[in-house]
Amino acid sequence: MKLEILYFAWVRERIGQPRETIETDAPTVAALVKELSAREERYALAFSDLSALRVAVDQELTDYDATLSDAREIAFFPPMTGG
Amino acid sequence: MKLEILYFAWVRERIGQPRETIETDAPTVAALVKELSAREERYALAFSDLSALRVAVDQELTDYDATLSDAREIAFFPPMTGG
Amino acid sequence: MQIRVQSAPFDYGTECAVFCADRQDVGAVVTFCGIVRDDGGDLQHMEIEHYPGMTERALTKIAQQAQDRWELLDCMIIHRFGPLEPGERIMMVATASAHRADAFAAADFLMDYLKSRAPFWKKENRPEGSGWVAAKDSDEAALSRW
Amino acid sequence: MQIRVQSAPFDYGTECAVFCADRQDVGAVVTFCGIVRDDGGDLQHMEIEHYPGMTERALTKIAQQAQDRWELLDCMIIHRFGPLEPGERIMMVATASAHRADAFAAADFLMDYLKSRAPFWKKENRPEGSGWVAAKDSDEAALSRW
Repeated sequence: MKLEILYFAWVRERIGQPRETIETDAPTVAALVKELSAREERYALAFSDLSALRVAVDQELTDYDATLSDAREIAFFPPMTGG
Repeated sequence: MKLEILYFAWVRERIGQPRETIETDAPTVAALVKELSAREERYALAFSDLSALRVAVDQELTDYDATLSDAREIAFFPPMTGG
Repeated sequence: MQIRVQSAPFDYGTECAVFCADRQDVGAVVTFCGIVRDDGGDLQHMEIEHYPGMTERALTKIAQQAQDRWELLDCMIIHRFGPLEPGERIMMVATASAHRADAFAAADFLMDYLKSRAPFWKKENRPEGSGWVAAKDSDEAALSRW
Repeated sequence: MQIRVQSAPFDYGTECAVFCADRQDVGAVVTFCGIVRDDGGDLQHMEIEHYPGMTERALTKIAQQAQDRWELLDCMIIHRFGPLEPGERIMMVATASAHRADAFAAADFLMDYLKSRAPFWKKENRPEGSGWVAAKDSDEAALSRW
């Protein structure tokens, strides 16, 4: 399936781009992270400490166990600092 | 001693005046209340339920046991409703 | 610290703007505005009586307690007395701090204390007559939070 | 209910004034304003990044939760993104209720949730370099109050 992947804040800076479209069969967020990390060093570095990251699937906060069936947009970012 | 007595809100309305100067030897607020209540029906009525009243001596909230030595201004009023 | 007790109206928006103007040490401002609410739909006007002299002392003391207790960079209380129409602003408080928790707690504290410890009394005038607003047990109980 | 996510400045005083204008059912208005604070005295500017689309969804959800939980007559959130100078207003929330306890609790709740659950990230630029502001454990912990 085709997924839109978005990166924000220092995750975006480490990955080196704000978004990309990928083709994947990863069933969960965790599987997607593993797949991306295996690709290139910059991904492995960005995803090296998952506890320091947050993930949203289709603009809703979720966790690494979340399934990707029907997902269109996955975003990775650090803990939020609004307000 | 000479004391300035002030009344506010419905206490003022029941007593029928906002303030008066009296000559008294009452040692405490409680004794002053007793002295005033013995004077006239309107005082007795205003002071009939002391739990519904608050008292300030020289502009500081206090209670009926408070001593009146050195006091200049005593005020009686209902519980406050600021804000 | 600013304490104002006045019969004249005040402009809530302008006071909010001025309160947090030109400061780079303030991270958080909280304001509260109390408005004459027309519960029953038949409130003609409200009359606020106060105890001149004691009012200013009581408000100053409450504001000082807030400043002793939380890290405030500034705080303000404005309270009106005299006749007020429904919808008019009765009073406001504002607190400024580096951090939001202090600004919120201090504003909440100021409101709880000035509700029950500042010498103001409200009288409501309605077509069927006028009456003094009774103090609520819940307002007195709120003080035990602090 | 009003949610605004914008790069343009907003006028805190004007927003406060407009928020509580012409209402006779509101007794209590609470506002919070977050300001770019210059801790070290050397902050050049702050840059706020956000997640367009998700930001509006998250803020709307948070405001709806506040409205479900407290008796609010109105609530508003304005949050800026992009570059901001020290002293500039970052964001504000406002709540209106018949009673002060609801207005205070809802504003405090909105702030706690949008601190940690709305997709904004702050980067500070100083002479020695720039860095992302780290989320505080205390902000995450604050959510357990609700």
